[in-house]
Amino acid sequence: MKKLFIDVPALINSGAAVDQIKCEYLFHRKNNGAFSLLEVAQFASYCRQCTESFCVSACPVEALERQETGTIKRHNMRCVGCKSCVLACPFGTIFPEVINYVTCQCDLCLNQLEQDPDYVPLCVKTAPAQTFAMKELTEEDPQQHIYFSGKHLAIKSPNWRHKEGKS
Amino acid sequence: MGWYNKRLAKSIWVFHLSASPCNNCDIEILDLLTPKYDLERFGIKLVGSVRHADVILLSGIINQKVAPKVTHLYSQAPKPVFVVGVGTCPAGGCCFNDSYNKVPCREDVIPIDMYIPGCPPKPEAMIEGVVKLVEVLNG
Amino acid sequence: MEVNVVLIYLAAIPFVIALLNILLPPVMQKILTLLGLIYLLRLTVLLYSGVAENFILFGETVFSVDRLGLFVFTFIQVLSFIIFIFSLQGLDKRIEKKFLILYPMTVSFCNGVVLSEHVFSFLIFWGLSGLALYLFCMLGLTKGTPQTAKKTFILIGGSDAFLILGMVSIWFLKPGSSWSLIDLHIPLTGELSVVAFICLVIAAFAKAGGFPFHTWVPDFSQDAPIESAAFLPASLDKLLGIYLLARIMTQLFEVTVTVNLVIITLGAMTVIFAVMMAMIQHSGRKLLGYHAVSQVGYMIMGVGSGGALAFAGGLFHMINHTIYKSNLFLTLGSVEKQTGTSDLENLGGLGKKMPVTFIMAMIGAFAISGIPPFNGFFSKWMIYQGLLELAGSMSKVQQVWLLVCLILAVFGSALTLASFLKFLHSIYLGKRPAKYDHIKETKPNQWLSTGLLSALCVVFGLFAVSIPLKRLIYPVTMELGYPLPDFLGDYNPQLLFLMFALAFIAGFIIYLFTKNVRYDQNYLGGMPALEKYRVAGTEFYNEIRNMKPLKAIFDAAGKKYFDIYDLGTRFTFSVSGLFQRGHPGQLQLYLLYIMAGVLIFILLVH
Amino acid sequence: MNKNTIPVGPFHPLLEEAEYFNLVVDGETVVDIDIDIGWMHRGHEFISEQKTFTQSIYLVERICGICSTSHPLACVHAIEDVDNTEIPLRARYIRTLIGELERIHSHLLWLGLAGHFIGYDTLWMWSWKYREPVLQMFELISGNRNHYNMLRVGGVSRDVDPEKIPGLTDVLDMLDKKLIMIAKAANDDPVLRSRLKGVGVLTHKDALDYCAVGPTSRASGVPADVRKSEDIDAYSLVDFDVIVLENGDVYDKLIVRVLEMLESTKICRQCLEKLKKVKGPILNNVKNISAGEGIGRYEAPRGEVFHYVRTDGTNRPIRHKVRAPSYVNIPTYAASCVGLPIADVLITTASVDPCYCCTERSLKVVNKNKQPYQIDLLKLSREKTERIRRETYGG
Amino acid sequence: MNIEYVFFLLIFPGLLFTGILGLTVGWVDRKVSARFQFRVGPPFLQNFNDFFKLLGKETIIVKEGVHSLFIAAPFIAFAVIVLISTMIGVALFFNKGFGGDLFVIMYLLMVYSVMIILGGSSTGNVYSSIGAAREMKLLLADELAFIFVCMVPVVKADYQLSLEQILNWQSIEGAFIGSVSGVIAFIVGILCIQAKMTLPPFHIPEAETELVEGPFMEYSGPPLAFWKLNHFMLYVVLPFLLVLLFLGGFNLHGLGILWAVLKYFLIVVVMIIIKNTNPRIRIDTALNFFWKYAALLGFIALILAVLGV
Amino acid sequence: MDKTKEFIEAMGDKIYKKIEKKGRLYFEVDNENLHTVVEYLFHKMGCRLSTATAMEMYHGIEVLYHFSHDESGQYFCPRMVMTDLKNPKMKSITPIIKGAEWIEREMCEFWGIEFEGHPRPERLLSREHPQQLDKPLRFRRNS
Ligand code: SF4
Ligand code: SF4
Ligand code: SF4
Ligand code: SF4
Ligand code: SF4
Ligand code: SF4
Ligand code: SF4
Ligand code: SF4
Repeated sequence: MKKLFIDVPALINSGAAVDQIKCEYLFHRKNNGAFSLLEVAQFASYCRQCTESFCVSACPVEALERQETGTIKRHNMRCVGCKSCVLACPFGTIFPEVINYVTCQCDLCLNQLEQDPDYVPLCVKTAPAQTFAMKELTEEDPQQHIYFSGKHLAIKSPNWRHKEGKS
Repeated sequence: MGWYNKRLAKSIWVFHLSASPCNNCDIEILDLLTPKYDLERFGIKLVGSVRHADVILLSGIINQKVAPKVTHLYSQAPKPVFVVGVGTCPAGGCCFNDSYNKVPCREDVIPIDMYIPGCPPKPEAMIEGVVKLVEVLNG
Repeated sequence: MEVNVVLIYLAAIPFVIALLNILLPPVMQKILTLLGLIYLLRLTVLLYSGVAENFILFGETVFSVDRLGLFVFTFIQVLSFIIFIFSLQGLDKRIEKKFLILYPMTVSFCNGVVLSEHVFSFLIFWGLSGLALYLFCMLGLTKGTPQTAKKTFILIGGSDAFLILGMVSIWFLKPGSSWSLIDLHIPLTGELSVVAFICLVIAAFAKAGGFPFHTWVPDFSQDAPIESAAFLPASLDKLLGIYLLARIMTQLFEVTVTVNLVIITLGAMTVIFAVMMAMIQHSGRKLLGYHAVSQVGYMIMGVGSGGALAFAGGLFHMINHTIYKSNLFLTLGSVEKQTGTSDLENLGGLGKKMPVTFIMAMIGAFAISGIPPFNGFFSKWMIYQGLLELAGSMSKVQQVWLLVCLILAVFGSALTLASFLKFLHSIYLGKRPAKYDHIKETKPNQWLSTGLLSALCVVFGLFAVSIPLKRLIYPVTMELGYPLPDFLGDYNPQLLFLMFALAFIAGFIIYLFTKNVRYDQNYLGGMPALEKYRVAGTEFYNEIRNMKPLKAIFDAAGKKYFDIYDLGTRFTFSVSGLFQRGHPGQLQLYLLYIMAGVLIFILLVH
Repeated sequence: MNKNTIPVGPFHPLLEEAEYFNLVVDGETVVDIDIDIGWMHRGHEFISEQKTFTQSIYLVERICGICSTSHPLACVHAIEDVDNTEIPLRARYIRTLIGELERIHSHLLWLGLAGHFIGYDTLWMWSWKYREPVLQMFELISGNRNHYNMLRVGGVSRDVDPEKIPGLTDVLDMLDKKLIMIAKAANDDPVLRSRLKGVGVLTHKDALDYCAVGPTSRASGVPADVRKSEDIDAYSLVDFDVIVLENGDVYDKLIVRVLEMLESTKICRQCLEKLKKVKGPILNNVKNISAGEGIGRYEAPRGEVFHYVRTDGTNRPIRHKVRAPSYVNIPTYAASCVGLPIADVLITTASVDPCYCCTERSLKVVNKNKQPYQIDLLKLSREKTERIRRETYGG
Repeated sequence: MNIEYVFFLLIFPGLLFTGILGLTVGWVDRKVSARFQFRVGPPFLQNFNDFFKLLGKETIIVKEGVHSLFIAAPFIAFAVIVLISTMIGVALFFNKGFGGDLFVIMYLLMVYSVMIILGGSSTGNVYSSIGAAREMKLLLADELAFIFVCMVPVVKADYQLSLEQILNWQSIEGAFIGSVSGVIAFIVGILCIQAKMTLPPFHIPEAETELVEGPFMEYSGPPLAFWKLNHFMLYVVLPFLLVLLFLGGFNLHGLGILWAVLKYFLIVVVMIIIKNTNPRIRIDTALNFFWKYAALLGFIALILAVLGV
Repeated sequence: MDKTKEFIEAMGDKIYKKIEKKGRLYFEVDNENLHTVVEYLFHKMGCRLSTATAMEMYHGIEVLYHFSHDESGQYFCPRMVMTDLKNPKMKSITPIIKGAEWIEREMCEFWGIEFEGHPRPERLLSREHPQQLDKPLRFRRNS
């Protein structure tokens, strides 16, 4: 099964603005699924998951919460997009672009893929070269910094969880 | 015309023109006529026909469908006539700025002389607005 | 001897013209008739200088002219002249020739009626004038024409029979007297005299269109050519009918107060019923037709009341009515000629396109609804006063009775106003259908004739006392033995008009100084003034029509339950088919009937 | 028979809003009524789908200014319905209080306007005079006369200060007296009775057929009331009656409303009593709304408000459908107005207490290729600045 | 005609007097109504301000309409009312005739309505047309009762028609209100003038919320100013007429002035009270009311008057 | 809840994909069965049509009806899915429920759904709209 693959460092290095990436999510106009993908990436692997979790204590509306797994979760009904957490994180692991008041959604274009397994989503077409791709990946590849999140998403990014040997 | 302006300032007949508002400004305008605020004290009267109007109280964001009618109506009012935009809607579009059905520029549809912002403006604010208009008229 | 010729000329000239017209082409017909009518006018003026004596044939006075006759006669000439001006242009080509033959002939017959002193000539001319009515009606081009013509003929012919019956009875009452119709003064005692009275009154009512013998008038106005509607039921027949009534009330019989009251009541009923019917009409012609009936009510009230003021008012109202009603018919004719219809619901907004006609119609409408200072008001005012004057000398019950009649009559003029506003609104005001955007004003002759009539309306209204009353009507009433009337209230039209003008100017000057005009579309709450947004005006009075007790009456009237003709036919149809076979609607047959009747009577009498 | 068309609107003094009917009349009798709406259409449903839930509440409040609590209430009910969110008891009482106060103010407003429409300005002035204290109560509670913005997903945004409660109760007592007075006056006035009785009857069957709601249907004998049938807010905890009358004419609609106001004061008083005792949070701070669908209903003064929300796990709805009460009540004109004289038609239309703002709140028109209506505000303001600059400095 | 008449017409009791008094009484009306509604009401000169303001506004003439009639109608109505007020006023204040009797006044009063109707319908506006139709129906409704009312004094004054005769009769015999028939007729009369002025509950033709002010809908600027003036002048004319017919006129000596003012304001206040306590009725209700009940009352009054009660 | 059972018993063969929530019953129906179901709901059970909502999903246009059973507070929500995105067509329920007229007209206006048998298939909100809107006014797929 093909997975959506995101090369986060390459995306950061390319200097391209995230909102340039187009998305074909049906329900929201101006929706940019890349935001939500990046948010997933950021909290799943980019975040250092520091024990102090400065971001959580900095949030004025208690929108951030540490899950049992150690990852941070942002509750979108509470977050007001003030970006205090961005400032608070000592490691600068929160991308300011994606912590928005209005959250976006990515359904990974599953509906389209169901009908046509070779379908290429719009984000892949419009993102800077190689940063987004549909790839046939079977397992995580820590050497390449490729990690999976869920069944359909693969992320290439530094992953502190693995580095620090957390499960 | 100074003398005439004074007469006008003392006898303002308003026509209430609702161009896709949320209704609240409209009822607050009506509220102005009722015992608590009683605009008739200032000689202000609500009229039903635009032919009798001195001031048009415009509320709402003016949607595409109503826009030509608003323009038409303005052209039918006997001049001099002033247009007062009541509420945030005519002033800034309120929360409807994302709407596909609102006109791009309200001032193109009807020349608005004065805005009374607020959502809805308090009756006191409206009275103040009217008083300001009177001051302008008194010159 | 030369003098006598004048009288016979009056009836003979138009007749001769009619005969000549049969041969001539239309243009010549018109010229000839016009010249003839002018000559008649000139002869009329001659009559006023007192030159006419009686016209005697076989030793009997056939024609004579007294003030009453002269008065009526004058207006016959004036109106036939003015209406003829209207007919000079714009007649339907299909009927033009026949119309031009019939026209002078009718004038001749009517003249004959008014001039006759002798019973026979009176009867003959009366019958012939009724025949003229029928023939005019046959000229109509609508679907209903034959039916209407038949109806007219039967009602008028039937009333002729009553007339003959009445005359015969009179002869039995006063066998000694000659065949003259003047100064009989039969007291209303005994059954025969009452029968005679009733018969004659029926004849007069039927001719003038009084309730309940009025039903031919609206139908006639609907179907006959509009000029003839203006000519006959609106003016000449009114003149003749009321002329007869006046004769009956003053010269033929001596009536009591009760009879007066009955006549007044009939008058009031005529006013109210007809005007109510008029209000709900959808056709302009019918509306006018019903008004031609309703106004008769006032004349009946005036002439039949027996008081000097009311009598003078009744006569005055009679001529006023002929003036404004023919005016109204003619303006409607102009509209119809331009637009092709007289249906109120299809018309509208013509006031801007036909301003002259509109003004004339407005004057006519105001006059008929008794708006001061037009003539209608003055005569109505006189009648009201006359009635009040009478009331002063009556018993209490009679007073209440009379007052109710009076109030109904006053109210009738409000109703008249109502239906005329509907009339004006539907034709001249309101929204104009787009198809009439290119309508033009009518031809000059048409507005000239309506203009003349309107001018008469104004002049007779403003100078009522000095011109028509003093010059024309008072001599008549004096000759008939009434004293010079004495007004109860005061009404000074000239003063009021001047004052009105002053106030109007005062207001208007302010406007002129402050005006700052801009032209714009209709304001309809932001909608453009589309054609579908219009009120035709025909349903103006639906509420009244649908009111509880009135609805039943109107519905019944709609089913013709009050139509004496319809009732009659229904009755006869149900009784036997005999009569049905007897009137197949052929003119010759009816003529035969009449001739036979007349013959029989003549034989009987001699 | 000749039919004429009379336009009513778009700007007609009868309608405080821009609306347009074609009355096809025969004389003064209306034989057909053709309603053209859309003059107030602002595209709420569409805007809402671009706003977050919290903003949505603010937005739906502005669907209409008269029942500016009913829509948010229904909206939060719908959002809460997705996850069956618990609402603190105190918040439930506050919601009910606000909702019922709004009913009083709205019914008084209608009563006044109805008076105005039938040319009875005294009634108008009187009922609006007594509406004023209600607005003041709102001002006390929420800080604004209208558009209170009291609601949040999971509770309410402002608490009712216990110190204010006695004052509020006093106002309610006063209101009760005045309401009874107005009700009596309206009931006793023979002219008013004869003017309204038997006018504009909406039969029971028609009410069902047209799915009418609120006082409009309750006056026709349909006992539908969301407050009773659904367990919302604190309505199951307070005692009140649903007013149902049988005749369906304008007079009954008036009476239904008047009696409902009395019920409302009763509810309000109970709520205030409870608010003295019930302590606790007023807001259940919701974290996330999961994907799903929910419906929210509330018995607005004009009838059932219906919101349907479909979510996808973000903080905005993917479909937000609003069905306002007037939307189903207005079509009943076709049943109740035909055959009446114009004067009656107008009061009958008003008797539904129509709110066109509400009726036309909705729907999305999106054309991603053209997007004819999207205006770039920024561009506009820049252009304007540029224009002004040029006008001021030349060049 | 002499210069005295011009004075009567233009200054007292005609144009100027009626106009000023009318506008003032119009203010009283608005003020008292406001008081009824717990409001403060407009300042004293409000109606004057309204009038002069309207004079300065644009006059909009409907393109498709009959222009001359549209413009002339308010001024004709104005002139007619001035005329009536002069006639009534001269009779009341100078006990003289001014060229018209009761019938003339009755018919002239109709002219006012006619002008409203013609002016309104000359525009071709639907609302105006319906308003005009209603105006006419209302006129019909109240006219019947009004004629009865007018006939009562005539009967009581032994069939005198002229105004000064009716007044004289009353000064000898006492005001007609003193009799049963007079009281009944007076009450019906007040209802009639309420309808003639189209005040609530009979403001059916102008029904603002239904017909957008009906026949006056298209008027603006000076013509509208004159319509308003006309309306307020009726506030003088019609009560004066009732005073003349039933209350025995004015006696302008000493305390009589107070009494006269009282009489006048009695009628005005009754009108305002009726105005403020009733909703607008339907036109068919009005017709029914006037034709069936008011006219019946009038008829009873008439019978009583004939009987001398 | 017995109402739900009763309904499922009566109409069980015509509906599928039932989802039961507290007080709600969502289910799908076919175009052929729509009238039967709606008639049963409206006439037999005396439900009131609250509204109908159209939505565009990936697999088609979906129309979701909400029927309220006022006595029990129970909601019945039939769902109609049209897979033909180009030419969505379905039966109109206006002949059964007069109150559905506007709702259907609105859906027709914005989603271009053709309601077969609708008595008055006319625009509702955008009649006389100055920018003669082209029909349907609904989402277009990307690209
Ligand atoms: S996968 Fe599809 S939905 Fe997700 S970001 Fe890409 S285009 Fe958008
Ligand atoms: S901006 Fe509004 S929502 Fe945000 S913190 Fe301030 S008050 Fe609260
Ligand atoms: S952006 Fe959101 S999550 Fe971050 S601190 Fe602000 S509210 Fe909290
Ligand atoms: S985002 Fe930053 S502060 Fe928050 S847990 Fe991760 S590393 Fe720590
Ligand atoms: S939310 Fe407030 S601060 Fe932000 S853009 Fe709007 S008005 Fe400005
Ligand atoms: S002043 Fe207050 S209410 Fe007004 S716009 Fe600003 S923040 Fe909003
Ligand atoms: S300004 Fe606010 S209250 Fe006024 S109409 Fe607009 S949204 Fe409504
Ligand atoms: S029903 Fe009316 S008052 Fe209520 S929200 Fe809708 S439009 Fe506003």
